[in-house]
This record gives sequence, structure tokens and C-alpha cells, in this order.
Amino acid sequence: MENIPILSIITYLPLLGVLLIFALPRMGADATRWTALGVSLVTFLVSLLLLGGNAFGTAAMQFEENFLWLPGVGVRYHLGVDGLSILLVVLTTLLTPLSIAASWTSIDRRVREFHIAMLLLETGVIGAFVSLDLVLFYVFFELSLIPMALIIGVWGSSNRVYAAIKFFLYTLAGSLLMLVAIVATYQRYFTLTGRRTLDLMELSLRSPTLQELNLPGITTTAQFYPLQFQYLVFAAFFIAFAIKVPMFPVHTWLPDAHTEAPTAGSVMLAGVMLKLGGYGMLRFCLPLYPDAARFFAPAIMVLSTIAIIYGALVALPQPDWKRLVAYSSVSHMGFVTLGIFAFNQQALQGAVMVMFAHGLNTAALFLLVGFIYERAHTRQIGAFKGLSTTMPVYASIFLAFTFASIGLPGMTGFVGEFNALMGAFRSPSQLDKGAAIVSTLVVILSAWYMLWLFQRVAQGRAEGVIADAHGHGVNGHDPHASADPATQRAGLDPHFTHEEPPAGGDDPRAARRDTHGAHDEPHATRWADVNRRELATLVPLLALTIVFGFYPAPIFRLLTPALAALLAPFDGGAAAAALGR
Amino acid sequence: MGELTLGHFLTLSALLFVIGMLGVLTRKNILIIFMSIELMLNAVNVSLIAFGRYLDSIAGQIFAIFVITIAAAEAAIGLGLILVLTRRQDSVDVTSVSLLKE
Amino acid sequence: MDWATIIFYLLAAVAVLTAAGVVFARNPVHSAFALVISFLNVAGIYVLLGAEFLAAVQVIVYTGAILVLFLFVIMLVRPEDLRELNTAPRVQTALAWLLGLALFAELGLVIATGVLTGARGPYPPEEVAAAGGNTQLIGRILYSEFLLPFEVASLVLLVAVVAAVILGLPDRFLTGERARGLSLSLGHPTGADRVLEAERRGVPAVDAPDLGEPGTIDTGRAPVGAGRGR
Amino acid sequence: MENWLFLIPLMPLLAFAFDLLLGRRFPGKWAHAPAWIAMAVAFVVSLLAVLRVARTGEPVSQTLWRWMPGADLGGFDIPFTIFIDQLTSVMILIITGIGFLIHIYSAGYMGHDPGYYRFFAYLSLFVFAMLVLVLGDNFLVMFFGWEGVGLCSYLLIGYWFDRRSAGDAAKKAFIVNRVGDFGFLIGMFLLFTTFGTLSFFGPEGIFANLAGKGEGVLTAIGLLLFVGAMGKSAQGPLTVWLPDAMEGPTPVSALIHAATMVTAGVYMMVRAHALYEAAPVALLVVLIVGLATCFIAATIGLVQNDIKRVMAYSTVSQLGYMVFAVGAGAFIPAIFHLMTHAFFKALLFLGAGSVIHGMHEEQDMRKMGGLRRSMPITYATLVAGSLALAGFPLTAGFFSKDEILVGTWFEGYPLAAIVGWIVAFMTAFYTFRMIFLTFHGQPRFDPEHVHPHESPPVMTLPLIALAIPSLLLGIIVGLPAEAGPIHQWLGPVFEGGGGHADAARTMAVAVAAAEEAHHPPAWLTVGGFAASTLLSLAGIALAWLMYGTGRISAQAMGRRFAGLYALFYNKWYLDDIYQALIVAPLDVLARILWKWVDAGFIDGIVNGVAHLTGGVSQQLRKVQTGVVSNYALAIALGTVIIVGVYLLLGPQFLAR
Repeated sequence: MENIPILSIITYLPLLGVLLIFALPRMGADATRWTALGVSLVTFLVSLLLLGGNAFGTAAMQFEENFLWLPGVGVRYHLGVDGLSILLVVLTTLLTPLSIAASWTSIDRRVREFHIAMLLLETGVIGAFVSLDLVLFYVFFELSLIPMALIIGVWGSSNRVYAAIKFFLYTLAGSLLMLVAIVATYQRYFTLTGRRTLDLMELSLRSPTLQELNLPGITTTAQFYPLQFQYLVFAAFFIAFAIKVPMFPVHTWLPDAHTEAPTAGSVMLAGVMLKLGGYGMLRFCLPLYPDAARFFAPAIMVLSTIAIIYGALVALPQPDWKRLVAYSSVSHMGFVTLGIFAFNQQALQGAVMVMFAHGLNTAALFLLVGFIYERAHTRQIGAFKGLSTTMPVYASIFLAFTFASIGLPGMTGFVGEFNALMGAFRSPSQLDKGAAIVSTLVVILSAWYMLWLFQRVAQGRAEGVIADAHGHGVNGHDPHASADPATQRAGLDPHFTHEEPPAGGDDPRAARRDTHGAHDEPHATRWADVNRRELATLVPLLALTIVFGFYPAPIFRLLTPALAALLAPFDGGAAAAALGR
Repeated sequence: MGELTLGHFLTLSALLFVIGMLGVLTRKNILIIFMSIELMLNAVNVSLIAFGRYLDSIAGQIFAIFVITIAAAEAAIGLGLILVLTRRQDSVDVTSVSLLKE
Repeated sequence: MDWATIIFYLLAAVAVLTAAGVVFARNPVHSAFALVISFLNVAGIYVLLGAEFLAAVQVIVYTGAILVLFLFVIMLVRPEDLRELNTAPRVQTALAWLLGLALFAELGLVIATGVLTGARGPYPPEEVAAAGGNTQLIGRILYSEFLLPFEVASLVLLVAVVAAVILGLPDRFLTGERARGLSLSLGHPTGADRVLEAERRGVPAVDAPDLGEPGTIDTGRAPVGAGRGR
Repeated sequence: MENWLFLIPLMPLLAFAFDLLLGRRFPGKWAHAPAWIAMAVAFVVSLLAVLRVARTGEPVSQTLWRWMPGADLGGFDIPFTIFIDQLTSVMILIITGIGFLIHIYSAGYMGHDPGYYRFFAYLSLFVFAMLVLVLGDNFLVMFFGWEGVGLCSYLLIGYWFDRRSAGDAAKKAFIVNRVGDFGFLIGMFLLFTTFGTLSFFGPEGIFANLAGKGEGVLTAIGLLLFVGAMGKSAQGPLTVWLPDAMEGPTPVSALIHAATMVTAGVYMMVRAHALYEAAPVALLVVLIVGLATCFIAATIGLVQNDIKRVMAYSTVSQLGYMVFAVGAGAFIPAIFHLMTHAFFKALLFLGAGSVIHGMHEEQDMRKMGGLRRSMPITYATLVAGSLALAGFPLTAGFFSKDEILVGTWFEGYPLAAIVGWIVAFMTAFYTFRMIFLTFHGQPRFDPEHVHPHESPPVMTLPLIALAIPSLLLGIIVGLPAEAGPIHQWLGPVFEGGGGHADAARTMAVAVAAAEEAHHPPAWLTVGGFAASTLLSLAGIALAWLMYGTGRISAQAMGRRFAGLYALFYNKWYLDDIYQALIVAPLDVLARILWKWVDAGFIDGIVNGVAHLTGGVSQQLRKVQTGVVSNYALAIALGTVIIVGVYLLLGPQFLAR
């Protein structure tokens, strides 16, 4: 099994799909879709193979492929996977077929180019997750950028070009910084050891190279990479990944990119691209420059807390459904950085679990928005009302995912966020404890904006309330129920002012009885409920969220060795031990 | 060659060169500009030959020859251009010729 | 003050004055003549410097051929008909003078302080004489050390010739359009051909930017191309 | 370790799944079948478990699976364990018992509702979550149930989601609960960092090693957990959601907002009594908040006109009783009152539901009256419940409330007891005001439209089933005062190492323990009985005078105390304060952050940079004028500069 280059297979399988689509120009739209779906499903199955067996018992990289690529510079084609990256690879290969299936009917222009872009994107992202060489990672990091920019730019909605360019330039600026950092590290390593390499293992002094080199008087990373150097290079790397996460000050590209991207684009962007940022921080920032990480940790904790609270607050007044979900993912991803920079096992596990949960929940929320957009061709929340009556199955799934993203126990969201918060609270520094406490406030805010979204969209009286001949509500529903005074004013409802004015009287039912107000509900047309295909994309995500919400142990077991290795430089290797030290 | 020093010749060359430059910069008529360029080339020739003479090297003169050939070629093409220009807009006012601006 | 210095000053003075004449003459023809005189004086200076061959070349090639060509072209385009806006905008002239003086000052400074640092060449005057004189020496060197530049120079000249011929051709040869009417003969004073004809009818021969109807610039006379030669 | 305990929570979960997925295709109105079966089985299994606990005096538990693996999370180990000891038995019997009766009642009440199966699905999910909350043996599993019941209360309050007010009320309930959960979460963080575990019992459990910890930390934990309790049990500032929760169907109000969910806060504090005992300051805060809530809620209850709102405020007030009992350290009386309250309050709500059902969705008491004849069973059972609530002598309410008041006095808070008695008087008054307004006096509705009729047996049977314990439970369990069977039963929970009494302790020993435990003096007990009796009778009499016969006109009283009336009527302006102080500012802040900071400032910079580059390149373009002479000038300028530079710096260059 060892000699089969399985990682390369997974990375380039989607490319095979691209070639297939490319080579057969006369292929009809549907044939293209089936090919793309088939290829991505096969990739998913192959990636599941990796999960099998206890390959991830140790922290060492599994299924390694390592041979010299550019001899002069010492760039190696070095692929390898450990617990952390395999989880994200599987997430990618899972979401791609789902997003392709979701855009079966919504994408009708340039179908071939769309699927080529999607498969290219998958290759880019998988490549980034499995590559262990800095330059290789950078190549795949950039490769994944282009198809996403195309997807947003070509198949997006009205303001797509602006969004695509903004997304592209923002991330590009970040990745150029990263390139500078890579070169600096390379140069530094070369001047000290005379070895030309860009291999992560060697640069991060994790492998025995440091002992081999036994350079005089250099034992810790601080001496190898001097602090001043570490701060600069870490900052460059971190900014590149912070843009990707996205963190607070550099997040403004996300709402635009999401509102303009087609459903598949949003799913892939939220489900997978954002994880590149978090993954990058874990894989590159922590092991390479631990001292700088410890130095910047307080600032990053503050920024993450701001991101969490700010994201939730700004999500509240959003009129556009997708933009609201985009801001909510800024808030959720704040937990990732909060967890990573608390430097303890539980916080890291929480951070990765938040990434996994966010991948499932937010991807599902975007799928849901996409389906309703396909029907109503608008994303304005105001345009929908009473979906629970017109589309019951859709509304109930939407309710389930609303509670998943609020972090209801029993769903992965809670497991991730709780562990990240508990981990942050357990860290010795008082700032981390404060950050954890303030961040827990988001529990209230997220409930507010998500339920407020659900109420405006799904609840409320839709046109189709069953009313008998002369307008009297059947079994207790009064179709003319428009104004409900007493609870209105008392309700924790921030927008009560410009709703229907309360009709006086202190008792809801009594007052309602005598107000035969005319229908003043916007005419909510009856859309068809989710069909089988759409259901097929949502149910797996729902199942995974609940299963791993109740029983997250297998994921944690998969991640422990990888995260313990990442934490080695931070608490003297005793990653698993100290009881709440 | 008594007190004739290199300085004399170089001064002459500088004078001619500056006058040529003034001609190029201040005049609007292409023909005049052309002549001024010839003048500047000539100035260069003087300094070349002067250096050749005082540094006992023949190279100066050979270079002067090449300068002259270049001047000849340049003059030919320049005048050709002037011909085309006049056909097109019967004025040699250099300011009106701003096709380059696009 | 021996003869050479006197002659030098004489020649230099005339050269500089006529050069000034070239620049400031009102009529291009006068400036052309001034240029001729200036070049002749420079030829004299070459003789002073012992470069007899070059003096000859200057006289024959430079003055004889190039300047004659200039005169020829000036006659061709009827300078007195050409409108002459010879005064550049005020700021341009002022700046030009400023730069000119600055450059002259710099050159002067270089000349005054400059020290001959170049490597001494292998041909002091006695050597030149030994080689049989200036011209013989040039001949020998030209075709030995400087053979390659010589060939390149010939190539340049070839290009110049071809270019000059093409530029001289009327457009219709280029555009491949068979014009029955007018044919160009070098003898034709204005070289006018169908181009102007075509433009008047609104069909732009070449999609040049619209600089306004040719000939609309009020020249007080009939438009140059259109009026003549039919 | 028994391996059949998992059935208790599992059955309702299965019923939920069954109803949700297949409910739609159920023939006719049989959606309640799976729910009934599940509740029945859960009740039986709970009973078996309780008998096992009674027999051995030993708690029983079963670890289902490891929810949070300790090895991977740096020592944070959370097993999903079911644990039943004496205290839990009381709770699960209430939940499954009363729950079962309410399920039966709901079949009738919700009979013709289109979303029938959805109602029973949510009800079963609620029972599952409540059971997990109660059965959990560590704080995180309790939190799982805690948020689960919050979810179900959201679903059930907003059951008729097409009504705007129901949606608002549901959202409000959930968000206020979440405010409580915020406190609970921080409490758990603090707990873990102090104790290294979240489990209650066991050698390294929380209650086992309270000794070493600083009192400050314990007080903080106590207060934070109390914030959670306030959220769930609608105490103190977080009472605002419970009255609005009356938007949900009445069985929901009965089960969730009277009997089970709202008592979760009290249960949690009683469960963590060891922790609270070690933090007297926290207990004091609990006492004060409980007392304040008890008083305020009673005052608001006096003036409510909607039958369900009266009950809602009464619930808040009774919960206030339990909370300040806990605050005073009278844990067992608190649980005793919790138990009796569950019965008679569920009865009152269901009775109210039956009245509303009969009056075609009419809830305003001012439009009722004289229903005594048309709804005899409902009237009888409702009177029974009211007697219990009002603390009429020998009824369940009388004993439990009296024990709280006597216990509080005895524990050293006489003043609190006196306030408690005043509230008892008010409770009696507004309960019987409700009775007289609804059932006595002239009918105040127009007969053609509204024909009040008695509810079908499926609704009245549960009413009767609840009426009996409301009257007799006190006598069975409460006598003799402060040492009755309830005390013996719950004794071990409070003496042993948190329920882990060693095997030798049998029921007899438990009785002895209760005996020698400190005991309120005789005069206090008798005095207590007298005071309670006197005040409840006075309350009832006043209500009779004002509403029964109308000798004292309610309107006159209203006018005389107009200020107070307005204050009470507007719920002490709590909602308006929240709206003004918290909701509106937060909303404005959100808008500002979005418009100014996000779109304005940050995007401003980003777009600004884009415009900047555009602008600069625009300017640069102008330099290319296209006129040849300008270029020549440029060249000349260039040469002059170069020569100049050479002259100035030349020598150094050459020198180097």
C-alpha cells in the first residue's frame, strides 16, 4: 500500500475530470455535470480509504511522497498527511460533490467551464492540505484562488466583478506576503545550515535535523530563528492566513464574495477555503515560529474576540440573507483563532472541531439560501414570510441548521465552540480567560440574529393558511391575525417599531378576535418544497453534524497525535498532561 | 600647434553643441530642428577628433567617420518623414504633430 | 600667437556665428546656407587637428551631400509657403535657454578641471607620419580593427536608403489601390497625390485621429495640397 | 451499574423521531400514540429505578458513552452517565408522571390542530431533554438537557408560528434562556479550572473536595450557576419571558412552564447544595432575588385579566418561594414545594385550558363568568387546585409552603418568612379572584356566540387525576412537619457525601438522621400553621368580597391605588426597561458597526486604495503630451542632471 502514491491520486483525480470535460467538447450540459459529480464522488471515496486503518496513531506524516522537484533551489515535491490534514481533505472531498449536486439546475450558463473551475478548485485545495513543502503549498494556495475568483466573477449575481476582484486582490496581497516570508525563512535556514531546503519538517526543526546539524550553541528555535526575524516572518505568514480565515480587520471581502458567489461558490468558499487560513496557521505559523506565536498571542486573542462579537453584532441588521450568514461565519471562525492561540490541547481540538462544524453547518446554510434563491431569485430577507407553511421540510431542516450554528449541544457546533472556549479559559494568562468570557457572550447574540432570521423567513402567516369558506380560521388559526399587541411591545424584538402598529387592548387573543383587518401580509407565493436532489445534499450534512455532535470522540482521537506534535514547542511536549495548568 | 590645447577645441565643441541644442528646443520648424541636430553631431565630431589628436589615437577620427555615416542615414530618413508630413498636413509645425499622444 | 592659433580662433568664431545663424534665422533657406558655412569652417578646424581625410569627408559628404539634400528638401516644400510658427511657447524657450546655459557651464567646468585620463593611443603624430599620413592610417585601421563596425555602418546606410525610398512613395502604392489619374514624378513640386483627394471625400486613407479637416488651418492661401498639381 | 436505565431518556427520543419522520403519514389523529407509549414506558422504568433506589438506599447509574474524551482534550473527560438518587427520583417521577397525564390531556386539547404530529414530536423531545437534564451526573450533561429544554420551549411556545406574537414570545424565551446559559457556561469553566472535573459525585467529584477551594471562587461559581438558574426558572431580572410564553398551547404551559422546565433551576441549586453551603454569600443573593421575585410576581398577578397570565405570574411567584427557600438553606422544603407545586399548578393550567377550550379560545376573564354550571368538573378540579395554591389548610400547598416559611424562619431569616406570608395572602387573593371571576357572577359573554361546554373525558380525567394529589399529597408526605416522609426520603441526599451514603445506611437510619437533625421548636411549627391558615382564609375572603359578591368594588380599589395598579399592570415596566436599555442600544450599535465601521471605515480604506491608484495613474498620463519638443526638453533636462550628478559625486564614485 505504501508505494501507491495515493495522495497524488487524490489531488489530481479532479484534474482527470477536468481533462475529461475538456477533451469531449461535444458533451452535453448534463453529461458534464454527471462527469464532474462522478469524479468528485470517486475522489471522496478514495479519500475515505485514507481514513481507514489506524494510520494516524502517531504524529508522523502518513502516505508520504517525497522526491526532489527543483534541485537548484531544493524544493521537494513532498506530500504527507496527518490527522489534521486528512480531516480537512475529507471535508473538501465531501463538500465538492454536494456543491456540484446543489448547482445542478441553478448553473445553466457555461456549464463546462463551471465544472472545470470547481474541479480545479478541489485540486488546489486538496493539494494545499497535503503538501508539506512551503513552495508546493504556496503553489496550490494560489492555484485554488483562481478558480474561486472565476466562479464568483462569472457565475455570480449582480455585483460579481467587484466582489471577485476584491476577493482576489485581498487574498493575493496576503499570499504575496507569505511568499516573502517563505523566501526569508529559506534564506535564513540556508545561511545557518548551508542546506537548501523548503521542507516544512526540516524548517520547523521538528525532524531530527536540528540534532544532526548540532550547530554550536543553538538548541531552541529562538536561537535558530532570532526573535526579531521571527516576529517579521510570523507577521507576514499570519496576515496571509488571517485574510483567509478571515479575521476581524481584514474580513470585508467575505460578505461581498459570499453575496455575489453562486451557491456552489459559497459552499466551497465557506466550507473549505476559509479552512485554509486556519490550517495554515496550525501547520506553518505554530511549528515554524513558536516564540513569535507566543509573542503575538495576546493581540490575536483580542482580535479573535472582536471578530466573534463584531461578526455576530453586524450580522443582526443585515437585510441580505447570504450576507448575514457570511458575517456569522466571520463570528464562528473567530473561535478558530481563539482556540489556536490558547496553546493547549483542548483549545486546539476545539478550534479544529469548529472548523469541521463550520464546514458542515455554514455550507448547509448556504445550500439552503441557494435553494430558495433558485426559486425566489432574491436574497432579501424581507421578501420571504411563512416558509414553514409553504415549504415545511425546507423550514424544518433550516431550523435544525439554525440551532446547529447557534451551538446547541448535541451538534458539532457546540462541541467545537465549547472546547475552544474552555481551552482558552484554562490557559494561564488572564487575558485569555477574559477573552473566553467575553466571547461566550456570542452565545446570546448568535441566538438573537439566527432566530430573528428564522422568524422573519419561516414564521409568520403565509398566504396558504387553511381558511374555510367565510374566512374563519380552521382549528384556532385566524387568517386575519395581523396585529398582536400585548406581546409585541414586550417582545425582545428590535424591529418592532415599523411593523404593524399594536392594535391596543392588553390581551392578544381577545383583541385579535375583533380585528378583521384586511390581508396586509406580503403575498408569499407558494414555492415547491425541497426536492429529492436538494434533500440529498442536505441530509448527509445534517446527519454528520448530529452524529459527531453526540459522539465526537473519533474525530478527537484522529486529531490528538497531530495537535500534540504542533503543541510540542509550546508546553515542553507535555501537551496531553497538565490538569488545567 | 603652439598654445592650441585640447581645451580650446572642447570649448568650441561645447559651444556648437549648446547652440544646436537651443536650436532643437526653441525652434518649431522641423527643418530647423533637423539642422540643429546636424550641428550637434558636428560638435561631437570636433571633440572626438580633438581627443584623438591629443591622445594620439586614430580611433577618434574613425568614430567621427561613423558619426557622419549615421548623420547621413538619419538625414535621409528624417527628410523622407518631412516629405510624408507635408503631404499630409502641409505644415511643419512640430506642435501640431502630436500623434504620439494617443 | 602663432598662425595656427589665429586661424583656429578665426575658424571657430565663424563656425559659432554661423551656427547661431542657423538657429536664429527667420527663413530656413538662410539657416541652411549658414549651416553650410559653419560646416566648412569646421572642416578647416579638422585640418588644424591633422585630420585631413576627415576634413575632406566633411566637405564632400557632410556639406556636399547631406546639406544639399537639405536644401533640396527645403526647396521642395516651398518654405515661404509653409507656415512658420517659429516661436515656441514662452516657457519652453526660457527653460531651453536655462538648460543650455547650465549644460554649457557644466561642460566648461569639465573642460577646465578635466584632466586627460584616457590611455595614450598608439599613434602619436610621428607614428602617423610613419604610417604614410592620416588618410593611409585611417584606411589601414578602418579595414582591420574596425571592420565589423564598418560593415554595420554600411547596413545602417542600406536601411536608410530603403526607408527613404519607401517614404517617398505615394500612398497608393502602399494601399495597393490602382490610381489611374495622377502619377507621382519626383519632378512634381508638392508630391501631392490622391491621398488628399481621398480625404476630402471623407474616406480617411489611414485611420489617423481626426485632426480636423486638413488645410483648415487658416493660412490665408489656398490649401497646399489640394490647390496645386491638378 | 444497571444497564437498563438508558430506556428512560431513550423512549421519548424514539417517540420524537418516530413522530417527526412518520407523523405526517399517520392515519387520523393517532400521532399521540407513540408519545403516550413512550411516556408510559418511561414512567414505569423510572418507577422501577426509584424502587431500586428506595430498596438499597444506593443511587443507581449507567454510563452510556464517553461524550468528551479526556485523553484527547487535555484531561477534560465527560462521560454521558445516567445517575438516579433520591432527589432525581422525585424529579423523574414528576416529569414522567405529570408528563403522561398532560400527554393524555393534549390529545383532547390539540385534537383538531393541523400540525398535531409536530406537537407530540416536540413534546416527546422536551421530555427527553428534561430527563437528560435531571438524570445527568455532571454539569455538562445537565447543560445538554438545559439547552435541549430551551430549544423545545422555543419550538412549543412558537408552535402556532403563523402568529407573530407566538414567534416573538418563543424567540424572547430562548434568548433570555441563553442569557442564563451564558452564566451557566462561565460557571462551568470556573468549575473545571478549580476542580479539574465537572462530575458531581465520585471521589474526585466536585462535592467531594470542596474543602480546599477558596470561598471567593465558590461564591463566584455559585452566583454564575444562579444566573443560569434565573434564566431557566424565570427569576430576578430574567422573569420577562415566562408570561409571554403563555402564547404557546396550554398543555405546553402546564408541562413546561409550570411543572418541569422552570423547576430545573431550583433542582440544579438543590443538587449543588454542598457547593452553595460552602458559599454563604451566594446563598444570601439567592434568598434576596428569590424573595424579590416572589413578591413582585405576586403583585403583578393581582391585576392580570388573562387567565393564563395570572397562572404564569403565580408560577413565577411560587418559584420565588422555592428559590428563597434554597437561599435560606431549607433545601428539602424547597423540593417538597416543587413537587406539590408541579401537581396543583399543572392542574390549574390544564383547568384553564379546559375553560379556554370551552370558551372557544377566550382567555380574558372579564369576558367569562358564571361557568360553574356549564363546566362542573373543571370547576371542581380548578377549585381543588386553587385551594392547594392558596395554601388552604391541609392541602398540599399548605404544608409545603408552610414548611418553607417555617424553615426559612428557623434558618435565621424571620423577615423573609414574614414577606413570604404576605405573599401567601396575595396568592390566596389572586387565585380565588380568578375562580370567582371565571366561575361565579353573571356571564359576561353573549350567549349566541359562545356556548361554554364541559371538556371531553380525555381532558377531564387528567384534571381529576391531578386534583387528588393536590389535596392529599401534603397529608401523605408532609406530616409530621419538618420530619415527614419527604424529609426521610431526601435526607440521605443532603447528609451523605452527596448521595453516596455508604451501603450500610438503610431507610431506618435515614429516619433517625432526620430526627436528631436540628429541628424547629414546637412553637414555631404551630405558629407557622396558624399564620398560614389565617392568611390563606383572609385572602380567599377578600377575593370573595370583591369578586364573589362585589360588596367591595374592584374598580374603586383600582382607582384608589391607581399608581400601584398601573405599576403592577405594566409588569413593573421591566419589558420597557429592557427594550430601552438593552435591545434598542444593541440594535443601534449593530447598525453603526455595520454602516460605519464595516462598510464605511474598513471598506473605505480598501476602496480608497483602489481609487488612489486609479487617480495617481490618471495624473501620470498627463505627462505624456505627445509634442516632440517636450520630449526633447525632457532629454536635455536629463542630460544636464546626469552631468551635474556626475560632477558632484563623480570623484567619490571614481575613487571607490
